[in-house]
Amino acid sequence: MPSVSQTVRVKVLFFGRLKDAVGQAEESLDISDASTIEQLFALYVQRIPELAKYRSSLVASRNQEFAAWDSALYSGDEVAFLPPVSGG
Amino acid sequence: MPSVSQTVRVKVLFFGRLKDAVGQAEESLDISDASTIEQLFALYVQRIPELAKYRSSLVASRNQEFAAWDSALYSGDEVAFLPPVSGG
Amino acid sequence: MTAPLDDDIFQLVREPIEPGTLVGHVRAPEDGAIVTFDGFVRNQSHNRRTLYLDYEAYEPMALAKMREIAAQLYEKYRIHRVAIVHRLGRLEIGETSVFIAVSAPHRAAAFDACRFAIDTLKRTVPIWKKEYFEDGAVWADGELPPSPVATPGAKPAS
Amino acid sequence: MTAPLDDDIFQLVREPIEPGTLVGHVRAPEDGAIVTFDGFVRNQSHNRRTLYLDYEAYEPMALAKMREIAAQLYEKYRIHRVAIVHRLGRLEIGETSVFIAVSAPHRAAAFDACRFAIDTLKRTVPIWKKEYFEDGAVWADGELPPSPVATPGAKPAS
Repeated sequence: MPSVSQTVRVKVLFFGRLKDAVGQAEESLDISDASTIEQLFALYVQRIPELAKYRSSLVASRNQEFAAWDSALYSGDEVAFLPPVSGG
Repeated sequence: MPSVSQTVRVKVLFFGRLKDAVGQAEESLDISDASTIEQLFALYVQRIPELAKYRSSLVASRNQEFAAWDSALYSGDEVAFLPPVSGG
Repeated sequence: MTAPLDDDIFQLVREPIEPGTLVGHVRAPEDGAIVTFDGFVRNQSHNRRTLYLDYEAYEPMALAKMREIAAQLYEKYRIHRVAIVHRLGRLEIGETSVFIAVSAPHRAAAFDACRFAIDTLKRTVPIWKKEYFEDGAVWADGELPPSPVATPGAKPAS
Repeated sequence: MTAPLDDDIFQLVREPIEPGTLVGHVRAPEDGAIVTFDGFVRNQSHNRRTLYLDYEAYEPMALAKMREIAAQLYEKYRIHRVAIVHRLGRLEIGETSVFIAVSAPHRAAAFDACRFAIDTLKRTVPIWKKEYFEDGAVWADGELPPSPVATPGAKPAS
């Protein structure tokens, strides 16, 4: 059998100014298994180039916990891109 | 005319444990003009010897302001003897 | 910051304290933060079960000292308004004895000022607490206010 | 001190916050002090007149982070109970956006814990505020939560 990159489905959430820039609050996306959060964000930058300027002011979460950008993603993961928080 | 020590009337207030020890909350008293607060307290110790033990744990006030024990008292002054405060 | 003491609240009361009224008084649209301190009667003291407390004050001096605390707050912190209320008489377990509310544009000043206010009140405002236990009553140990050591201007010029 | 988080309150609400209810919840006879922080909508931001605000949250994560804050409070301070409530949606000038109440046997712990709670909330809880002015709306500048730099255990063993 040929070796193919397996794809998995993840849920992606956007908040605040990033939600406005992306134009939606969430979507489900098929990505290569074990892609990193960084690679996932790069997919969105390909789609919406202006997102690149937000990268340095974002933190990421994986399954509702802050996560490093090199975290790998697996089937069913929930990823969110979080602008600076301003609650309170 | 003979030189006599002039007496003046002051109001004296007692609070907390000191009020209990003296048995009253306030009285008006005639003392020599320009007596100090220390001398006034000594008059009360003469009357009620057990008051001596409170001396080191008291502060005094004159006309509703904390006052040094060597403050002189004049006619109409209001003096209070204040145990450690425990409000709050 | 100037001291709008006329808009502030300083009270000694014999009825239950109502925090909502006091907070509403210090609250203004130009503020963003209110910090409150609510001190109330604990059910025990030094491992003895408290039945109730009785508070007394040297009332005019206590009110003057509360105003002095507020004046210090305005000197030290960028705050908007202050309310300081102490209850007197008999208080049952759980009832509020002292309530302080401070409003400010920003939270750091509100926290600092509220804490300074209660810490200073406990050292300088002439109020006393008698604690009633099952086997008797005692005046609570307290803090000795700082006593002046000199008497500037105590004696008349004549 | 162990963490009685089950008795604590962590809420994201869309109706006005009622401080009295929250304070009543954290209040207990063995306590002596409650410190509250009330954050509410100021009428201006950077010298522009604010019309209203709109708050949104990553709700399940925000609630989890609020519980984490409380767990830290119990580790660091001798407190009794905590309530942390944040409002979402449209808020008018003067309305409370966040309310925190902490009860404790003694006041120092209550002050320290309440302040730690709001300071940490503002850095770590995923909530965002959009400010509406007469000439437009902007997402408020905020604080970037600390980002993990490593990914321990992120990859499966297989």
